[in-house]
Amino acid sequence: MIQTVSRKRIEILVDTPLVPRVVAQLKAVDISGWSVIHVDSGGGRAGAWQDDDVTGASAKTIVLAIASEAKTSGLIEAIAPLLDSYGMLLTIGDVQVVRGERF
Amino acid sequence: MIQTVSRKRIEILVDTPLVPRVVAQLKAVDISGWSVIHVDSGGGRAGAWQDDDVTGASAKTIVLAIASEAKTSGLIEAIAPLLDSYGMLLTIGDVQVVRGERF
Amino acid sequence: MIQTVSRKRIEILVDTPLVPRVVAQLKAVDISGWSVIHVDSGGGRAGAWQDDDVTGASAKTIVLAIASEAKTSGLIEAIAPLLDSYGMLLTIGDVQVVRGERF
Amino acid sequence: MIIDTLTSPVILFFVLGFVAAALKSDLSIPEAFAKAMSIYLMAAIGLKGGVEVSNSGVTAEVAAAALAGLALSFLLPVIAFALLRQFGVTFVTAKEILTGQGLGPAGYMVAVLALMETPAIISGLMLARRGDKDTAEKSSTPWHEVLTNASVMILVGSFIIGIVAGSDGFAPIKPLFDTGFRGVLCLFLLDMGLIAARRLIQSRKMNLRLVSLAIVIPLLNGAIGTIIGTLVGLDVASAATLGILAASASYIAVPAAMRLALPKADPGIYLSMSLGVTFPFNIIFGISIFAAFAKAIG
Amino acid sequence: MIIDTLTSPVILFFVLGFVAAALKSDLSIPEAFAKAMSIYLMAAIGLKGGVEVSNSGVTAEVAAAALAGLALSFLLPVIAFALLRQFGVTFVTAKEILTGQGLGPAGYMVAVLALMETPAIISGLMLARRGDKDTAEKSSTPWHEVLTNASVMILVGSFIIGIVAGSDGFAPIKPLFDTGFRGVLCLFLLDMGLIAARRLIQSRKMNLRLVSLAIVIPLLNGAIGTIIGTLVGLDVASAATLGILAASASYIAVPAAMRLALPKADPGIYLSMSLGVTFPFNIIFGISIFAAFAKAIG
Amino acid sequence: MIIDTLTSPVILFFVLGFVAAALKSDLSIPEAFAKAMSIYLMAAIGLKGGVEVSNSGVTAEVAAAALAGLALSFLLPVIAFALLRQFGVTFVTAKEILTGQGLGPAGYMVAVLALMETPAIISGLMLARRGDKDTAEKSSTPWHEVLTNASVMILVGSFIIGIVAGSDGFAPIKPLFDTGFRGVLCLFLLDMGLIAARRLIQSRKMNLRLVSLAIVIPLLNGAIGTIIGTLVGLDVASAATLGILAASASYIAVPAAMRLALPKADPGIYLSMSLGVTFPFNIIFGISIFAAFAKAIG
Ligand SMILES: Nc1ncnc2c1ncn2[C@@H]1O[C@H](COP(=O)(O)O)[C@@H](O)[C@H]1O
Ligand SMILES: Nc1ncnc2c1ncn2[C@@H]1O[C@H](COP(=O)(O)O)[C@@H](O)[C@H]1O
Ligand SMILES: Nc1ncnc2c1ncn2[C@@H]1O[C@H](COP(=O)(O)O)[C@@H](O)[C@H]1O
Ligand code: NA
Ligand code: NA
Ligand code: NA
Repeated sequence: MIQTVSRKRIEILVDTPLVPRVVAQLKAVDISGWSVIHVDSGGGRAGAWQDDDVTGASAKTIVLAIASEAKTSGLIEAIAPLLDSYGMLLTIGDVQVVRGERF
Repeated sequence: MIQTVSRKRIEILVDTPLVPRVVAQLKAVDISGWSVIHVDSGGGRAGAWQDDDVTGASAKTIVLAIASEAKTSGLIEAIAPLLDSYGMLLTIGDVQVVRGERF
Repeated sequence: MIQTVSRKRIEILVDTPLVPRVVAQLKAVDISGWSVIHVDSGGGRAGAWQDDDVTGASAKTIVLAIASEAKTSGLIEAIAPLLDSYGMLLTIGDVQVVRGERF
Repeated sequence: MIIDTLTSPVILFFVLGFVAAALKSDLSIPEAFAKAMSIYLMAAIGLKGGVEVSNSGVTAEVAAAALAGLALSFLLPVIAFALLRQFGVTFVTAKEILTGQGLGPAGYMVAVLALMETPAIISGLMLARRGDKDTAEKSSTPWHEVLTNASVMILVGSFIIGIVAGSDGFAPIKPLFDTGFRGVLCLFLLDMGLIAARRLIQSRKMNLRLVSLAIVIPLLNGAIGTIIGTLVGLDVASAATLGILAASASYIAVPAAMRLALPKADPGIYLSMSLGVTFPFNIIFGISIFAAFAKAIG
Repeated sequence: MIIDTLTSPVILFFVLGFVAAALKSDLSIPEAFAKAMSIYLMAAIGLKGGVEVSNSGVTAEVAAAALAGLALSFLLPVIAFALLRQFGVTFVTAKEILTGQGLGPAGYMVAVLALMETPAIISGLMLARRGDKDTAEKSSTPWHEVLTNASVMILVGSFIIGIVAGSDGFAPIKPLFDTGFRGVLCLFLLDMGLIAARRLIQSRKMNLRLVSLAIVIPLLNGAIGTIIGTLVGLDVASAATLGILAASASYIAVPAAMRLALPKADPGIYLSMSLGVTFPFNIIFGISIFAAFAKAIG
Repeated sequence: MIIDTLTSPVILFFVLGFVAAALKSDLSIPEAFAKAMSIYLMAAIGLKGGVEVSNSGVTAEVAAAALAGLALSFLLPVIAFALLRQFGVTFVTAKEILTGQGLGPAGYMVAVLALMETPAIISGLMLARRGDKDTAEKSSTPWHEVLTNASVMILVGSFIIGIVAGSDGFAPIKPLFDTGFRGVLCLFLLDMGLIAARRLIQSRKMNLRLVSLAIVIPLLNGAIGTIIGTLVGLDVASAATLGILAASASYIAVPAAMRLALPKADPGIYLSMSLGVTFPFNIIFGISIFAAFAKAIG
C-alpha cells in the first residue's frame, strides 16, 4: 500500500493585487509551493462584488498551499496581524498527501 | 500563539445560472459570506461537459462558504431537498480559521 | 435531520494537457464524477509560472473528485507512480456529503 | 443554392469546427472570446436594424412584419408544444447567406427578431410550467429574467441606439460593426461547429425520435413562418427570413433563462438538440429550404 | 451640446449598460474581453498621439501643454486632497465627443495624458500615506509599481512606438488602431455603464456627502485645468481637454496601484465613487461643461 | 535591414512587452484574448494562403516549395537532434517584415508552413521517444494528437476554406482577416514579448550552453532551409521564408502536443529556450539574416 502523510491545506482568499505579498509571506516561512485560483464573485460584510472591475483593484483570488503543520503554524503567526487590515480570509484544513517530503 | 477555531467549509457545485438561488439559501440561514469559483469542465452520470456553451446554461461554478457548524446544519436542512432536482453537489469539510467570530 | 456520509475529497493539480490521462485513471477505478478548475499561476521547486503561455503546455488545472474511501485507495495505488514523473500534486481530504450513494 | 451555402466561408468555418470536434481535436475557442463575439454580433445586428428603421421610418410593411413576428412568436410554441422556440444566431447567418445570394431581407427584420425573442421565451416558459405544477419555484415570475435577459437587452438596446443615432451617428462606428461583421461571424460559427459536434458526442440521451423532432418541428415552424410572412405582404427575402426565425432557436437567450426559471429541467438534452441538431440543420439546409419555399409561394 | 453628447452612440452604449445593470439584467462583458479592450484603447491612443507628435514635432505649444499637464497633475491632488486624481478613459471619450462637435483637441494632448498619469498616482499615494503613519508597509516605495503600472507602460510605450514609427509605419496597423477605435469604445463604455450601475447598487457606504464630493471636486479641478490650459495658450479644444483630464480619474491605473501600495485601504468606496459617480458625471455632463467653459474664457 | 526591422511597430510592440516584463510591470494580456488572437492569426494566414493558391493553382514552383518544406520538416529534427523544430508565429512576423521591405514571399508559402507543422511535430516526438524507452506511455501513439492539434486543424482547415472560397468568397471577410491583420499581430507580439521576458526571468535551469544552442541550431537550420529553398528554385523571398520556417519553433503547436505525448518531459526548460531565446532572436535578427543570406546565394 502507498503511504500517505498528513499535511495542512491552507487557503487564503485575498485581493489579487496583494498576491505577491502573500507569496512573500509563504516564502518567509519556507513554504515553497503555492497555486493561485481566480474567484469570480462573492459577497461578505462589505457587500457583493464581481470580477468585472476593469481596474483589477477589487478582483479576488485564492492562494492555495500545502504545507507541514510546523510551517503552517509559522504562517499563521506571520499572517494573522494582516488578515483584517488586508481583508483576507485564511482557512486551514487537513489533507493526506502521497510522498509528502517535499512540503 | 494565535488562536484558531473550527468552522465548516461548504462547497456547492451548481449550474451558474442558479448561483443567485444558492446565495439566497445561504443568506436565509444567516451565512453572510461566500465566494464563487468557475468550473471549466467536468463529468458525471449525465456525461462530460465543458464551459464552451455560449448560452451559459450548462456552465458550472463552485460556491464556497465558511460557516459555523450550526449555520451549516441549517443550510443542509434547507438545501438538501433541492440537491437532486437542481443537480447540485454539496460537500462539507472541517477547517480552522483565525478570528472566526465573523462566520 | 438530514443524514450525511463521509467521503474523500481528492484534489489533483496537473498540467492541463494531461487532464484526459487523469480522468482516464479516475474512470479506471470507477470514480465517475469529476470537476476541473483552472489555476491561474503558482510556484514550486521548478520556479514560478503564470497561465500566460499561449501554447497551453504549462497551464495547470485542479481535477476535483469526490469518492468513497475504497475507490480513493484504488486511485492512490494507480496514480502514485505517475505523480512525480507527471509533476502532479495529489491531496486527499475528508468531507461530508448528503446522499452519498452516488459516489 | 445549397451548394452556394456550402461554399460560403461562414458555413465552411462551421463545418471546420464540426469536423475538428468530431475528430476529437483539442481546438477550442476561449469562452470569454465566444461570449464577446456573441455580444458583438447582437450589438451589430441591433445597430444595423435600428439604422435601417431610422432610414425607412415605420411603414405599413414594417408594421406587418412586426405583427406577424409577434403573432408567430406567441403561437408557435403552442403549436409545436414539445420544443422551445429558437432564434438569434441563425438569423444572422441567414441574412449573410441570403444577401450573398442577392436576397437581402429588409433591414427592419432585425427589429422583428428582437420582437420575437421575448414572447418566445415567455411562451416557452409558460408551456414548460404546465408540466411542472408542484414546484416551490412555480410562483416566482420569470418575466423579469426574460425581459432583462442579456441577449434581449443588447439586441433591443442597440436597436434603439441605431434608431437614435441614424446613419450619421452610425458612420464612425460602422468599420467595427459593419465591415468586420462577417469575419467575426466566421469565427463565431467555428465555435458553434465545435460546440454542436461536442454536444452530439457527449450526449447520452439522444435518440432517433428526438433527432427527428429537432428537425421536423423547425421545418414545420419555418413553413408556417414563411407562409404568414408571404400573406402579410413581405418581400421574398423577408418572408424567408421570418420562416428562418420561426424555425430557429435563440441559442443564446432561451437556455439560460430556462435554467433559471425551471431549475429542475436538465438543460443537457435540450441544448444537445438545439445546438447539436437544429442549429446545424438550419444553417446548412434550413436557410436554403425556406428561401426556395418563399420564392415558390411568393 | 449635452444633447449632442447624449445622441452619440458611444454615450448611448454607456447608458445602455447603466440601464441594463440598474434593471438587474444578467448582461455582462467577460472580464478578459474588457481588459483586452482597455489594452487596445490605451495602445491606440498612445500610437495616435505618438504619430501626431512625430508629425508636428515638439513645438512651443506642445511643451506648454506638457508643462501645464505636469503641474496640474502634481498640484491638483494637493488642492483636492480628498480625492485621488483620475484620467484615462474619460479622455478618450472626451476626444471622440469633442471631435464629433468639430472641436478635436491637438494630437499631442495624448502625450499630456501619459505625462499626467504618473505624477497623479504618485501625488495621490503621498497624500494617502500621510494619514497612514503607523504601517509596516510605509517604507516600501510605490515608485516602481507606479512607473511600471500596466496602463502607464502601454500608454507611454505605444506613444514612443508611434513617434518612432511615424505616419508611414502606422499606416499598415491603422485599420485596427484607428478605424476600429470608436466601435471598440462603444463596447467598452457598455461595460463601464454596467460596472458603474453595479457599483452604485452594491455600495453600502455611499452617502450624499460622498456623492457630491465625487462631483464637486472634479468640477473644481476641471475648471482649474481649463483655466490653466487657456492661460498657457492652448486652443479651445485642447484647453477643454486639459480640463477634462484634470477632472477625471485614471479609472484604470490608479486603483490597482493604490491597492498594492496601501493594502489597508478598502478599494470599495473609492471605486464606487470613481466608477459609479465621477465617471458617469464626467462622460455625460463634464465634457460638455468644460467645452462650454473653455469656449467662454478662450 | 535590421534597422528597418527594429522600427516596425510589430517588432516594437514585441520589444515593449519584453521591456515591460523585464521591468516587472504588471502588464499582462488576458490568456483568453491571447488564445483568441492566435486562432485569428492562424485562420487569417490559412485563408490568405488558400486564396492565393486558388488564384495561382498548383504550379511546379508550389510543388517544389511544398516538397522542400516537407523534406526539411522531416530531416531537420534529425540533424539538430537536440532541439525540436519550431514554426508558426515567426512565419507571420517574417512575412510582414519581408513584405514591408518589398520582399513578399509567395502566397503558397503558407501552405508550406501548414505542411511542415505536422511532420516536424512527429519527428520531434520520435526523437524524444528514443531517450524514453522504459515508459508505459511509449506504446500510445501520438499521431492522433498531432494531426488534430488545434493549430494544425485551424491552419489546414482555413487553408482549405481559402481554396474553396477563392478571392470572391474571401472578399466579404477580408476586412477582418486581411485589413486588421497587422494590428492584431502587434498586440500578439506585445504578449509574446511579455512571455519571453517572464520565461527568461523565471527560468532557473537556463545556462549559457542552452542559450547558445537555442541560437546556433536555428541559425544552422535556417541556413539549410534557405539553401534548399534556393536550390529547388524558389524566389529570394520564398527561400528566405523557408529558411525562417526551418529556423523557427511552432511556439503554438509543438509544446502542447509534446506535453501530452511525453508527460515526463518538463516543458519548462523547452519553453524557456523556445519562447525566451529562439523566438526573440528569430524575430529581431533571424528574419534579416536569412533574407540577406537568400539574396546573397539567390
Ligand atoms: N505546496 C504546494 N501547495 C500548492 N501548490 C503547489 C505546492 N507545490 C507545488 N504546487 C503547484 O505545483 C506546481 C509545480 O510544482 P513543482 O513541481 O514543485 O514546481 C507549482 O507551480 C504550483 O502551482
Ligand atoms: N464566510 C465566507 N465564506 C466564503 N467566502 C467569504 C466569506 N466571507 C467573506 N468571503 C469572501 O471574502 C470577501 C470579503 O469579505 P468581507 O470582508 O466580509 O466583505 C467576500 O466578498 C467573499 O468573496
Ligand atoms: N464525484 C464527483 N466529484 C466531483 N465532481 C462531480 C462528481 N460527480 C459529479 N460532479 C460534477 O457535477 C456535474 C454533474 O454531475 P452529474 O449530475 O453526475 O452528471 C459533473 O459534470 C461534474 O462537474
Ligand atoms: Na465585465
Ligand atoms: Na469555446
Ligand atoms: Na497573457
